[in-house]
Amino acid sequence: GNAFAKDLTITVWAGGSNDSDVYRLDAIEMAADLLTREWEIRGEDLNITVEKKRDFAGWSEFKQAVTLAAEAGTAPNIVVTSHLDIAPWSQAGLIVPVEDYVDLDAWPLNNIYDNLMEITTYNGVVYGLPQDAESRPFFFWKDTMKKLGYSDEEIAALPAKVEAGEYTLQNVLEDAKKAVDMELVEKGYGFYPRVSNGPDYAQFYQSFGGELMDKESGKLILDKQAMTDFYQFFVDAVEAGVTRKNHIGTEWDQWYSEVASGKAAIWHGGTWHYARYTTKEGLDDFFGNIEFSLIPAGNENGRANTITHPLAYLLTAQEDEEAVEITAQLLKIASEPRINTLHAIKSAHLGIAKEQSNIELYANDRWAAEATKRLLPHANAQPNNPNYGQFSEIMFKGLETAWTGTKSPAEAVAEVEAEMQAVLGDDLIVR
Amino acid sequence: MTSNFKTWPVTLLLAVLSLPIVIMFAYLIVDTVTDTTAGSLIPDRFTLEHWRFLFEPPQTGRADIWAVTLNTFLFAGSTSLIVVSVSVTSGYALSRLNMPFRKFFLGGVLTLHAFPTVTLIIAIFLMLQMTGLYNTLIGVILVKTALELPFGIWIMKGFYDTVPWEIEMAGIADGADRFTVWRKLVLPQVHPGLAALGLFSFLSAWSEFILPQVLAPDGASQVLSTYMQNLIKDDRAPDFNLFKSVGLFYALPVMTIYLIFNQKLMNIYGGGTKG
Amino acid sequence: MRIALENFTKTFGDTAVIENMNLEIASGEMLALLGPSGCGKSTTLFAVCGIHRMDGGRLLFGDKDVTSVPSQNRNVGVVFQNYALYPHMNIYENIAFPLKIRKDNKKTIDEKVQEIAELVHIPELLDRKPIQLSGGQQQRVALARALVREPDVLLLDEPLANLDAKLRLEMRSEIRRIQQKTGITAILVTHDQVEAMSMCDRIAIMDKGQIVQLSTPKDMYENPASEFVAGFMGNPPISFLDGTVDENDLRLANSSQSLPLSSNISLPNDGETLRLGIRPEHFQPNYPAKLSGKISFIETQGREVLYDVTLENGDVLRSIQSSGMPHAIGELVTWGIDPDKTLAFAANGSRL
Amino acid sequence: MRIALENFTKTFGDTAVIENMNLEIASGEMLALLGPSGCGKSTTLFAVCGIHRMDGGRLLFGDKDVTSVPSQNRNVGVVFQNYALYPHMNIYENIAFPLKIRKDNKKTIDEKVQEIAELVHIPELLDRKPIQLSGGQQQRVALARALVREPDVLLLDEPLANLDAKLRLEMRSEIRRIQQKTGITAILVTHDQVEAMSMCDRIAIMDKGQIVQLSTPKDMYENPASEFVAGFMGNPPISFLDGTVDENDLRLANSSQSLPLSSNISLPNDGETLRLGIRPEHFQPNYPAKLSGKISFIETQGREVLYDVTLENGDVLRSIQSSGMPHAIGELVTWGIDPDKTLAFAANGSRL
Amino acid sequence: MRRAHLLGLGFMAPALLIVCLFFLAPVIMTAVFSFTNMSSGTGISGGAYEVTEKTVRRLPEHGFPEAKAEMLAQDVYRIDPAGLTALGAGYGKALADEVGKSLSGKTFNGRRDLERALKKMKARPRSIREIKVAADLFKRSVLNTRYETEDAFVAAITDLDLKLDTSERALLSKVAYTGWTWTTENYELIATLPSTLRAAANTLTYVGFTLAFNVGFGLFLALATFYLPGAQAATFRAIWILPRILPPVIYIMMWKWLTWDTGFISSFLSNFDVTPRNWMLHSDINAWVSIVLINGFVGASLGMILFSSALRAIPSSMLYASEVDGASRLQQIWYIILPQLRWPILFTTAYQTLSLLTSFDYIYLSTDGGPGSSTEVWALYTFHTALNNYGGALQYGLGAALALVLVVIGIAASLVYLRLFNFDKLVAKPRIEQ
Ligand SMILES: Nc1ncnc2c1ncn2[C@@H]1O[C@H](COP(=O)(O)OP(=O)(O)OP(=O)(O)O)[C@@H](O)[C@H]1O
Ligand SMILES: Nc1ncnc2c1ncn2[C@@H]1O[C@H](COP(=O)(O)OP(=O)(O)OP(=O)(O)O)[C@@H](O)[C@H]1O
Ligand SMILES: [Mg+2]
Ligand SMILES: [Mg+2]
Repeated sequence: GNAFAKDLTITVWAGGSNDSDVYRLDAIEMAADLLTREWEIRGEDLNITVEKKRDFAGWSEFKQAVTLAAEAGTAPNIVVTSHLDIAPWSQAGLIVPVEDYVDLDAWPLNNIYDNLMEITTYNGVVYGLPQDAESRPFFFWKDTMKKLGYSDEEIAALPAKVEAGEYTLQNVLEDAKKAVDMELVEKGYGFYPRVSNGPDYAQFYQSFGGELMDKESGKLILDKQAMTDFYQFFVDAVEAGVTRKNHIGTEWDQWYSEVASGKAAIWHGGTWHYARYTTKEGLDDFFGNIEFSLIPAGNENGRANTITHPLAYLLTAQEDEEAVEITAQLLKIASEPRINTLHAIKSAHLGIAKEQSNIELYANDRWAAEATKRLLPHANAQPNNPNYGQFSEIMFKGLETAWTGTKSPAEAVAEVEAEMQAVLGDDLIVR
Repeated sequence: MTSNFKTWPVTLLLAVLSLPIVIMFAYLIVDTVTDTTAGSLIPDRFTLEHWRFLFEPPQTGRADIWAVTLNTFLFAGSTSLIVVSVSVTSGYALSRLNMPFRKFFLGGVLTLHAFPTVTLIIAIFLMLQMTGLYNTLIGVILVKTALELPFGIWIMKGFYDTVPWEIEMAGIADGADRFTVWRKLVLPQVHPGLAALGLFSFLSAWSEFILPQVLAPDGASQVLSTYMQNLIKDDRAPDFNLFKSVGLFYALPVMTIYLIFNQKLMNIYGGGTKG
Repeated sequence: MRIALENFTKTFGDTAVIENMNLEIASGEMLALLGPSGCGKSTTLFAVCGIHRMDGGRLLFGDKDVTSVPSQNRNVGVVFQNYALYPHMNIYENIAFPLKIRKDNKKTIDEKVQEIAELVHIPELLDRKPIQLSGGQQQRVALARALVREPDVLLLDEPLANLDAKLRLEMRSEIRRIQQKTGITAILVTHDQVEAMSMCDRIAIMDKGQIVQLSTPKDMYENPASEFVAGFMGNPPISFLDGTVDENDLRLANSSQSLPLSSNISLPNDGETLRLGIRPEHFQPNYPAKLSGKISFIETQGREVLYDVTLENGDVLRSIQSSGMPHAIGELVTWGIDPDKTLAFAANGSRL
Repeated sequence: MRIALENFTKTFGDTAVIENMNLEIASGEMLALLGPSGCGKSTTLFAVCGIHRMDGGRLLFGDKDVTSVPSQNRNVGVVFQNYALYPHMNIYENIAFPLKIRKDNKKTIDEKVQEIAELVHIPELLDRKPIQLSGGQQQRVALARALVREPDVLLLDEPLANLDAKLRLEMRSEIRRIQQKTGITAILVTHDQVEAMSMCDRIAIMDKGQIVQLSTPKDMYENPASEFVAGFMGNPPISFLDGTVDENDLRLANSSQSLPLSSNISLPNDGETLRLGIRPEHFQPNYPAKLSGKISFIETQGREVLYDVTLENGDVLRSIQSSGMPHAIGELVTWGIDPDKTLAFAANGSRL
Repeated sequence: MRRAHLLGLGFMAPALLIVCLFFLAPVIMTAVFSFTNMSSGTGISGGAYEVTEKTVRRLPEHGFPEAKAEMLAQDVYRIDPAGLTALGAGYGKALADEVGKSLSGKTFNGRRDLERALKKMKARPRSIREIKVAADLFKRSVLNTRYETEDAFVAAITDLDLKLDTSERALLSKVAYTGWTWTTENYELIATLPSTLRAAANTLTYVGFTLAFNVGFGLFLALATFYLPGAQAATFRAIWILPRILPPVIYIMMWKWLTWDTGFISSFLSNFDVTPRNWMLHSDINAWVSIVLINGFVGASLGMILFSSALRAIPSSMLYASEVDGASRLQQIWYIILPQLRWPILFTTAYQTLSLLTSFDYIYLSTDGGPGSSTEVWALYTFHTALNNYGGALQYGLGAALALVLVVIGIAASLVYLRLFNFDKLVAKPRIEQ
């Protein structure tokens, strides 16, 4: 018998999510609960059913599903996805700016890190709310490093040396080769990179001085020199026997268990891998066994860096304006530090808001604290550009052709240039 | 066969060549009820825990296997039903009836038969969207039906071709019209074709993967193929024993159907048609 | 019911299979359409029952023009070469089908089926499926089905071709018996002359879409209109001798022998070629006009023996005689011919 | 080459199709295996050529035991019912195939193929494909292929079954001619008694996997060992009369008529049942032992007419007479039988 | 039209309907799409008009006066009388008065400043959303506003008083349009991209090798089982039918289990001191062998069935004949059986060529085109381009063009095979002429 009653079904789709990522979805449910109570107090009856879906085969399938569903007018209300999707999806009118519905100046949104907010901004408009943060560091197996002759102190100082550009990828190669030669690790396990395409590889491009986007014009940049050097590094690694030629396509499952058991000397991965190492792979003493740092600089042109690739809550365009508005409220509530911390800690991601460090759960988590401190300040993100997906795809394919020896790095870059020119057209600057 | 040739060399050669499949298949079954330590091939423990998915979703956020199975049955069953019922009339028309454009239709069926189907999927998606069938099981059923139809019509035509004309002539001389002749006299002759085609389309739809994945990604219309692929692709919790159990669960109907109906299935090419 | 085909023409695509054929069959008559394979027998039959459209001419049943009446309404019964029984129905249902189609009531159907089953001697088979029947039984069922609705016309397309020798013999009399009993007008298509002769009132011999002779079996055998017909009728077949006319004699080709010619044929001029047809039963030891030759082949056929006698010019004459006479291969014999029983043909094959 | 089957046994699964059969064929002889469908004729043939293994017994070619020699090495030529020509090879290649397989050189092959093609009268067809040939021509090719490598034994499995009446007649003499010319030992499988009688030196009649009589055609016709054989041989078939022995007469069942019995059979006791077989040619108007009946069916067969005469007890006797005699259906006739030519059988079917 | 015609067409109708909906229409649409630059960025259903920072940056490159572009880039909110009237109408006079009093004539750059100002008003709307909507009433720029139609957009920029001439206005509309446009670029891309070339080459490799395996091995299976006694033959047929009838997802999973580093082969070979490796993805050779075997087994299943039924159609007497003629088994196969299987072999070859050309399920599930793009065949490339890639950059237009190439090849090939299979014989005239 209320004057105002509303029944809403809010669907949330999250891509690339695992069991540990359930709070991406559950946060919305919790927010719905809160919001319902708020309305109740106001004397209004709001009934929200949250439909959660995360069983997509992979990112490709997830994005395909979202895109097609949006075209069909059945898009979910909320998608949790890479910030990179903001550019194409906003252009296509698939998502609406979150800033049109929430007060960015108010709690809790005003507490979110500015650089993260920037990442979810495109064309000067805030399209989404950061859902989590992460970065993709380098890992060193301490035991192996010690056997290579590093003392505990030297190992502890390594992150700083990396940051200062004193320990470069060339050193990585040398150490990895030594580890292989000394049979501390098997051939091919000196340097053990990510097994599939991902933002990680853009880091190496940056390590060799590559820039992804021209700030001025917003165009993507193909720095041929940096790209060649970047490819060359992996080719060298293969030739030195520290990385396997057929490394790409290795099963993730196998990869995790290998790196978590010290089979590899040096590798790189995501901050969230921490969760997997310490739970499923049973690596109890993470800090005792592993050191982590930024991605070292490749040469004097580049810098040590890391890329953060936050997921964002995006609001899709819907017929029902009011539903969008309520959905936006849910996003806002879900971004509260306490709720977000649940996700951050459970999935070993980094927090999005400053206040999270004041939350016990977060503050007591050594990984979250240290990683946030050591990595986030240096993290940049990939550019929000509608064509970045293609750029990244072509870049990785080029890497694969060079890596697997199908082509030389120079030839691979030539092919990359041709493809990028053709596909990106005047959205590309070649250097 | 005649007594003039020895058969054991053939048996031996075939046995060796069949080894990979037999091994894969044997382990598919064994691994669902045992644990095997990594690197070893000998199962060391009998357990039913890999079948837990029957009672609880293996991970949160995953659909209930029974709902998915029901979907799959609906999908395969309806597809098979529609394919058969549409093919059964079209095949007859193409095989037996005088009508305008007959040659053109038949050529069309053959051409479609050889068509790059899934590559049209974007456009198919749009068709579904226009008809409001995107993300519904019905939509996928219709599309799958369309893709199976050329094959179905072609097969049915083959079966009709083998029915003696004299039966139809006799029916006509006995005073029946063409429709009655078809329904009362010809249709009963092509039962083997119907059964084979029905089973084949059922199996084909049961296995279909790309269409449901692209055209009905929503959980509500998930089928076993996408369910299973999602499970496998979930790269951070791989569990081969679980995959195999789900896989076996998924494959059981197929194998049952084969075991029961293999004679009927073999009929599919018995229609006197080259394909 | 009288059947008449007037100027019947049938073409398939560009090729005219039958052109301007005329044929009339009296009511109650059984006519054989006899001819070599591909001559158009089935085509004619299909036109009569309406499965093929006629491209020209008219078809009359009685006095009614049925040219454009659909099969369903022509009331013809057809028996096909392979019986065309409906394999999924039992025999009862097979026979009842035409009645069921025209919606007779169950009781009538039942009575009629029983009646016809008795007529064709299969009342005990009604529950079986066609596949459980022997060829001869299937044949009877097909006949029963064709007859059950009392058709005006019965058409039989090589109904005996698939039966074995013994059964064929039996069914011949059976079909004839039933046709005579029901008094139905029937057309029997066959390429077996014995069948045609033994079963039918008249025979129409067809060749290349034309009827070349239409006559009673006896007349056809004794008075073939052409060499084609003479060669077609008779078992063992007739033998031919070529030669030239020399007054009233025939001087055999490449031979010194000659034969007297019958007086009742209009002889062509002297020196013209002529072909003489001699049936095996008319070449016998005790016939007058003698010819000598060597026995080149002997075939024992039970009660009779067939001899091939090769004349000096290489021509072969056949003789059939009751068994018991002792002759051996290679024996030289001088047997005779009755000139009045020979058939003479002109070079173009027509009877003289 | 002599062929001998000793205690030949063949089983398929559990069912013994042939048990302990013995058969000897003299060198150069042509033997017919005659019998109803399914009696085991083909099975015997397949055992002789080695396609089926024998489950018991021995097979001798000459004096050599070939029981376990594979087909390929037995040197037999086989002509199959449907010819089994290789459709993708032309006639030349078909005939040359056995030679090519044994790697004869091209010139020899060429000569032999030409020679055999002439023997079977098909030298002009060598370039064609089997499908372009008529049935009779295909038949000849099959024969040529079987003969080309000069086999020790020629086996023919119903070689004429698929031909039409006229062609069958022709091919009969053709095959016999070639067999006689080459002097090869041959077995002909058939279920057509005319074929068996007209082509072979001796006939073996089989029934249910057993040879029931082995004899010359003439003897087989005149002296059948059993009712089965008598009924099997003869066209039109023999008719039977049942009755009981009454001194030297046969009292017909359900009838007042009786017939004198031949003096040269060993009569059973009075009152025992007996079956008399009377061939149509032995029931003639002028024969002594008269029987009356009504003509129930007439079949004109060209030079002869076949009458069915129904006696008062319902039994039917067949009579075949030269055509020309005027009888009509329904006519009451009293025709006669020659008691010495009748065949008497005991109740169990064996000849008395 | 005769009755049988109606019956025939009636019988065909359901099939025609489905075929038109899901074959014909999609083909036509694909053809149309292939001439557009449709992508996930442009959307399929059509675009809007929106001036964004990016548009503004682009404009000068197209020859748009820089100064005017600059003006477009201003996100101006001006408290003017028009805005106040609208505010009054929407949110009550009180608020309008209050805003008019304190902010009249003021200009804000960006909405957020204005929002902050509005939030200070006593009569402000309760919800933040309404404040934003209210603020938008004062928006005096087109930046970041989507206009669904060109007319609305033109009206809006006309209101801005930028003094654009017609060509500038047209240019602005063109650059601001977010939807897809017509282009033939896709075909140029196909002709020039190295990756399409590689996809084409991969397709050739794939079809060639798999086909050879399918037909050869299928033939072998059919022949081998043909010569075996019934029970054995049935067993082997049952085994070899598995690849065909098992759902691809399971079938591929079994292969992965067999070939992965931790899989059966590696585990088995480790007993012989062979280092474990991923036998499916170790090198492109490995990948190709896997792909050919995976697809080959499936194809061989089909081949086995087809050839087996064709073998059964060879009269056994012909085989007997060849045996008594002296042929050994190989001779029998070579001289008698194979020649008679010519049509089935030709058919299977033709049919499977087309299927292989257009199928990618098994590759997608197993190597997904890797390692590198070494096993990425045309169909998979199409799928990846149009629907399935990590970055979510779905290029419908290019994908459609790629698909159309396959469609054309498919139609051409099937026309060839209609000829090969003596199409006219297949359409023998109905023998009942009613
Ligand atoms: N549907 C058809 N299309 C084209 N030609 C046909 C058709 N049906 C029959 N013919 C041709 O017409 C001719 C006569 O055929 P028909 O079937 O009447 O012969 P038939 O005398 O019955 O021969 P058979 O004794 O072999 O049955 C043949 O040359 C045949 O090839
Ligand atoms: N492969 C087989 N398996 C089982 N039974 C068989 C097989 N071949 C033949 N038979 C049976 O053996 C018996 C004899 O068969 P066979 O083929 O020798 O007969 P036939 O005298 O040649 O008959 P027809 O005249 O019909 O050719 C038949 O009852 C048949 O059913
Ligand atoms: Mg015919
Ligand atoms: Mg046989």
